Amino acid sequence: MYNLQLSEEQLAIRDTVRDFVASEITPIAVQPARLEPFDPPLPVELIAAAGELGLRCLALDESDGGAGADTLTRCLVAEELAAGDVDVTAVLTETAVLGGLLFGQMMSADQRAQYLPAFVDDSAYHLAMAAQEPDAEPGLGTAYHRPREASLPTTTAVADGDEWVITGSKTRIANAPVAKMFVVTAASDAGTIALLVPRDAPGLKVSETPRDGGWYHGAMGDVTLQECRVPVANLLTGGNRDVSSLADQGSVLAATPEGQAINLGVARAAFDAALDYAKLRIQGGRPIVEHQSIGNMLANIAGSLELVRGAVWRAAWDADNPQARADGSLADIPHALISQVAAADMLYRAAKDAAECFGAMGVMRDMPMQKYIHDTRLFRHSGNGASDARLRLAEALAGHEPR
Amino acid sequence: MYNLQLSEEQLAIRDTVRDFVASEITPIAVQPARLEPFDPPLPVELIAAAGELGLRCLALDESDGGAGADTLTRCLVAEELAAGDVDVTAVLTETAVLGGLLFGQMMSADQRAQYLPAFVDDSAYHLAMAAQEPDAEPGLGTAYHRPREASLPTTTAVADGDEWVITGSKTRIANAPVAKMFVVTAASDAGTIALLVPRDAPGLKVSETPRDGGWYHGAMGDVTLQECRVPVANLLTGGNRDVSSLADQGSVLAATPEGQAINLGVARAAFDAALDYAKLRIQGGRPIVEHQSIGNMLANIAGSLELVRGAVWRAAWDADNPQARADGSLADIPHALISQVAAADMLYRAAKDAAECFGAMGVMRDMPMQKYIHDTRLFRHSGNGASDARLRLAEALAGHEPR
Amino acid sequence: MDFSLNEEQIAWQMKARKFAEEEIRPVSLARDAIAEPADTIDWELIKKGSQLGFRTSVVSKEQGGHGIDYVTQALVMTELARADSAVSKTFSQCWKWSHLIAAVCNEDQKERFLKPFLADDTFVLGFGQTEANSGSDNRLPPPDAPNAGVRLRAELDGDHWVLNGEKQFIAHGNIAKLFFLYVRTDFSVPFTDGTTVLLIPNDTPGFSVGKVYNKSGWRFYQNGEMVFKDARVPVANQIGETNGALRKGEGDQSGDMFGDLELAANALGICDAACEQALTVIKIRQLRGERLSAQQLVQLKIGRMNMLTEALRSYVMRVAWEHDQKAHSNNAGLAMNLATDTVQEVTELNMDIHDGAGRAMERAADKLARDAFIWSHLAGDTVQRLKVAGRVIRAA
Amino acid sequence: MDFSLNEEQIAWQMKARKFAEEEIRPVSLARDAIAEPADTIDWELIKKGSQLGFRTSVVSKEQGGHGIDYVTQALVMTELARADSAVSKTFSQCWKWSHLIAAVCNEDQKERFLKPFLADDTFVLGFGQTEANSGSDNRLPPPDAPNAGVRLRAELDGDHWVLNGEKQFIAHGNIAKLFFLYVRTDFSVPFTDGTTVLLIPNDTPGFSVGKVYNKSGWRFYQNGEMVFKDARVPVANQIGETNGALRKGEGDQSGDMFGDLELAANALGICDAACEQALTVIKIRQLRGERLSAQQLVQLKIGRMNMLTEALRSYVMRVAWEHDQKAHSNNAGLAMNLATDTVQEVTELNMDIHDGAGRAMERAADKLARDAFIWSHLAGDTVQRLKVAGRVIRAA
Repeated sequence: MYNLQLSEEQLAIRDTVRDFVASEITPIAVQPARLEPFDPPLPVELIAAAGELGLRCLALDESDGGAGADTLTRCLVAEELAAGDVDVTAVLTETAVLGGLLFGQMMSADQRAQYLPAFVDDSAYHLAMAAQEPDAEPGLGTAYHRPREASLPTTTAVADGDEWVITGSKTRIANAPVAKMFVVTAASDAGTIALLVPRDAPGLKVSETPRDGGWYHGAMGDVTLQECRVPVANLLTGGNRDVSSLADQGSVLAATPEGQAINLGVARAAFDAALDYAKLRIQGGRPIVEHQSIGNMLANIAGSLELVRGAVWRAAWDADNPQARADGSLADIPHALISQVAAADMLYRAAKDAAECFGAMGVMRDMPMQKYIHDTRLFRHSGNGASDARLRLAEALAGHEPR
Repeated sequence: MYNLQLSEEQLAIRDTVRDFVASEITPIAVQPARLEPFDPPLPVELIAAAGELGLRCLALDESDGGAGADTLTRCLVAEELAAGDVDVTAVLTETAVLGGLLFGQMMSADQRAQYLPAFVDDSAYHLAMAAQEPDAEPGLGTAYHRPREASLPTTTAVADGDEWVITGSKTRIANAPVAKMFVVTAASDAGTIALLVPRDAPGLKVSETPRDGGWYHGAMGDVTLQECRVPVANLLTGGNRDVSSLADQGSVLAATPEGQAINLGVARAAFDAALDYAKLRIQGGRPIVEHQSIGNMLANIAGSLELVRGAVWRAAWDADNPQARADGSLADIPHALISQVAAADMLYRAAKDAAECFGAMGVMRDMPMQKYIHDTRLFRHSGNGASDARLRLAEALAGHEPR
Repeated sequence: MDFSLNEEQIAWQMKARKFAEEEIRPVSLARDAIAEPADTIDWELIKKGSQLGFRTSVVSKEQGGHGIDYVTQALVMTELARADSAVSKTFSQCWKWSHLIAAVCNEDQKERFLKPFLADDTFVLGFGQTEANSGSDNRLPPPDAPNAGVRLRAELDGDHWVLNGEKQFIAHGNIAKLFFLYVRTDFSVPFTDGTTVLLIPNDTPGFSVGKVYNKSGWRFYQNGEMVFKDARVPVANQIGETNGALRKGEGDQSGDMFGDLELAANALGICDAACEQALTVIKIRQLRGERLSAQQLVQLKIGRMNMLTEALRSYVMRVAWEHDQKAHSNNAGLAMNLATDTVQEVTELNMDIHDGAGRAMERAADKLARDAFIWSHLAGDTVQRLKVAGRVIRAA
Repeated sequence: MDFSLNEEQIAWQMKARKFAEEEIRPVSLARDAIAEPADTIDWELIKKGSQLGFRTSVVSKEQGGHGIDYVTQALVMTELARADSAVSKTFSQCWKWSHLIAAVCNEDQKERFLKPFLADDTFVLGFGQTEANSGSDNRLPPPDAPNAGVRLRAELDGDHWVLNGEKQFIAHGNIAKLFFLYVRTDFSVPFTDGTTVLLIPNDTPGFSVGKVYNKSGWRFYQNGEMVFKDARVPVANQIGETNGALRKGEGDQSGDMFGDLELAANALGICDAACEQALTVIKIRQLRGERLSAQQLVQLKIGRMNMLTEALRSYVMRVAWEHDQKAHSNNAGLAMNLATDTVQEVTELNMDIHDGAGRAMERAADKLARDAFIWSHLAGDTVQRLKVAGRVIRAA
């Protein structure tokens, strides 16, 4: 039965996170040092504190020490957190989503037994998906609606006794600088495999990606594997999930509802700031919200946020409820791509319009508005961009089955 | 608990209507005579046939002989019907929504007893809300964020013994040419009142509005009341609903989710036609859906439809579930206005883009695409237009209470 | 840098404005409302305009026309379109092919066709390319689809070409007295190498008019289906080399570039009309005791309409000047693409300004938006944009 | 109608292009990346440009400058902005007030201020209007809010004005050697009737520079807070009548209209840079073995970028020509508004084209978009649009 009411638990989690953001994150996030694009310090203490709240293990089953949060709940959390600090959110959400995938679906019982306790106990334990490689070309491009050649990672894994020997390099991997465990994709005799590689595995090195104007969120690094050795037991078999479905981008969030929810949180923060300001700022003898032109702009932003939120939540719920496509409740089209496109386009516009309400203050680096623009712009151009997502959507609409 | 699954009943009604549209409506709707804007005949037989299916009494309680359909279900029906024929849909939906309001909420027990049997039994029994008056100025305009003077209808109702004597005129009233019962708003000593006025009340006259290029959907007419007399018992007290909340426009659908759902159905028909054509039409040696440029456009349209559908359904569910705002599941903002704005802007664009896929055929009057553009354009400019809705939304965001 | 017009240009502009105001505007909405598509044209109006020189404007003075330059052409098209875009196009469609006659016809052909064209006020010209399965392929020939494009077959039989096939969506297809027709003369090669242009008088045996198309906009402007059954056309009516129609040489001055300018200049006239309608209504109509012009949102729309319109005007005039300089660039095509966006947004904004519960949309505002949608497939669909973008990329 | 440039115009254009390519472009990205806002300016670059005449271009030849016309000004601003928009603005900010010196200063003032300005390669000019509570009200004076607008107080004390208050967001506030300052000299009337302009040298006692603003774009271009505490300015430094700063007379030729043209022409340079970057990357970068230029969506973006850019260029040149003709219309303001939409969309499309997983955004593409956002409040927010729309409506 169609129902937009959130559960009491969802509302409680949302309120908790919202309070945490207001009291702990926002005061730090709006400090000029964090608004600066070149080298803002990653607030590791905040990330740890949010972890203590359970946000790092959000997607683990309750029996595993997590919150058992479904995709929608993770989106609620990501939006709230990101309205505070996008870097904190990016690191935590990457770990939370990847943690849910690994411990919930992809690890063997032995692997779970070996790694779960440390993951749950250590508030600095983060995860990274090391799939993306230099010179990879995941974009669709002229391969749109054409057969696509299968491609193997250039990173290789060779069995040697009871170990895998991994050699290769991965680039722009989210969470690499803070991760204690990597999932590394590699080509083996059996095709593409994924291996669990602890941070301290011999031969694994991480170099942090220079922020250089701020073209990533959270933490990012390159990973090189030089005859890196892990036990054969570290092969990830996928459980009920195909290993080849692992993202070939540098983050598991790029095309997920949780990723769009982070973008949404940023744009919402921009809107909230603009609405507050428009009620306070007097020009023409009255608050600018009472000028038609400003009211009109705020209404457009509010509408965009609701449209995107609706799309993100629909995609989130879709991810957990495949039965709704089967019975025709939801159109059988990629809702995640629709939310990705809508978020990329509409939220950047929303942030820009919100900043415009602030006049010159909208471009000042010691004020948050310019950072909201920058952050939503970064989402817009993440991965292969919205144009690529549109083409993938078009293929799905046409019933194209990529070979 | 958040859930996008439709009920079995909703799915069954949707399937029934979809089948009815495919077999009964579409074959007639695509005939050149119905695609012509100047004087397309109103297909009264189809309206009656759809009424037999229960669509006219959709919103009545089951105990009253209706389907007990909630707002969301009415939106599902409206979208399906409108994908077939927008005029049929406009007439039926006006009656269905107004019927639900009147018999479900606003009539006294005596009034229900008097009028319900005929309404349920007579498949040609339609309803009309005669509120809008010539020279009325319901648009916000420069009254945005300003105190607004109370305005009374120019139509008057004077008590004379056991009758009300009504004098005045109403303009561009949806369903007027086919209505057997009117709700007429009028100024009385006690302020604005609403009266039930049967078609055959002495002094009531209806003149059909010339179609003149097609600037309305369904049926429309002016209503003049010259010392029109109805029994005092025909005063509509409103039950649990404030009489003054009755629309001051010519249709109860103008700002309702059901109205946007009709627009959505039209745009969906345009999209479906474009997608089908794009798979068939060969240029450049392959179906044009395989051209990036066309695929991109279709993806944009599909995204728009999903975003609008999400907004319309949210507004529909919001209308029936006020508790969700109270507990914070839904933002406490006017979702109906957001869906109105989104539908007005995005669906017109969707229809235009869909027609563009057809090249010159997109402008031919004996083909449906130009009519989809025309129909969505008409929705875009209905009532006071989307700009007005945006200003109303802005007032709500700012917490403005119009006096 | 000089944006001013010379006296002759101003004179033509004023003549066009007067004709538009006094003759076209009074009949425009009534013609638009005629349901039967073949009846919308007003031959008396065409005759009047022809007598003022608007039909034969671009034929050179030496050949008996008026020889107006491209800047003047743009001005006239805009002025006429301000009153009725379809009427403007009816005249300029003749210019499009007048350019072609001047550029590529031989003396015999000019003698046989230009003279009657000049003498007859109801002699309008047409051009046939589009076919059922040959639409955008003609505009953007796909290198990897040799069977694409024109398929109306012409076979040589002595000193005649024998034609079989159909053309669709042909402007003036039902009324022109002379057509330039693209026919396929070699099916063994891509159509860009196998197409020939023939001059076809409308009394050619074997030619008949099929359906007259019933368009939602541009209703005055006629459009028909052309049917050829063993139609015989003298080889003397062939223009240029056999199979050479689409092999464009250096410094090509054919009507093609004019077509881009034409659609941009015509759209500008619609934009002018929309701005005029909007500025009129905001000063007349009141809402709650104040003029519409007192509303910020209305003001913003007026600003935007004028901004877009004046930007388009600047670009159109630059393109016209480039044509007069024979300095063809990518600008004509880009201006044509821009015209699509501009004319559609400006006419939609005009409708926004006309919004208001309790009244129907103004028919005049509705007509502008319907006319403007024609640009989608003529000037601004993705094919027309890819075609122009390809030029930009190749030139870079 | 003539879009061609004369020899002198071309010479300045080429000189600017050379300076931009050889001197500005090599340092642009590094200057943009300096975190401390007061350190981003490169005085050696300013000196070099000054010696080439770019600082003093618009001072008349008789007065010791170069006296370039508006068309040339537009060309030079565009060329400089193509390499770095903020550097271009740093030079043209001097022109803006050179125009004012020429138009409204008396001979004594010209003697005292113009000569040192001409002699010193690091002498840049500033203008102070905006204050904390007087932002858009200055641009669109609200008739019903008499207390709005400039509030920096100036009181007469003998032959000096005594100033108290602050200015915010003042271009060149921290580096200019001379400012034109709007001060409130009568609080009993609306500020449009109570504001006076004073010339303030940066060594005026009681004046100090406050915060230097840290902008996300246009980082080279300096912007500071100005603080006045009993600052004493000779009455001899007053321009025009007391309280007469905003009472504009007939045929006003002050810097105001130049400001609109300036922002439009500068934006055009950014658009040129974006088109150049995009055209470069699509021919270099490959995806799955094919150049980006092989993709239809990339082609459509390239077409749109060039279409918007060339439309803006056409409009900018028309406005510049109008300025030279002293034929001021609404076009300058409309072109400025259009420049906002254009420069933002074009730079965003350039970023779209640069998208691709596995790499960071090009810093150069990012910079263009950051620079372009400055237009929002300077040229294209609703206040700037309402201001221009008001002109359009009043003129209709």
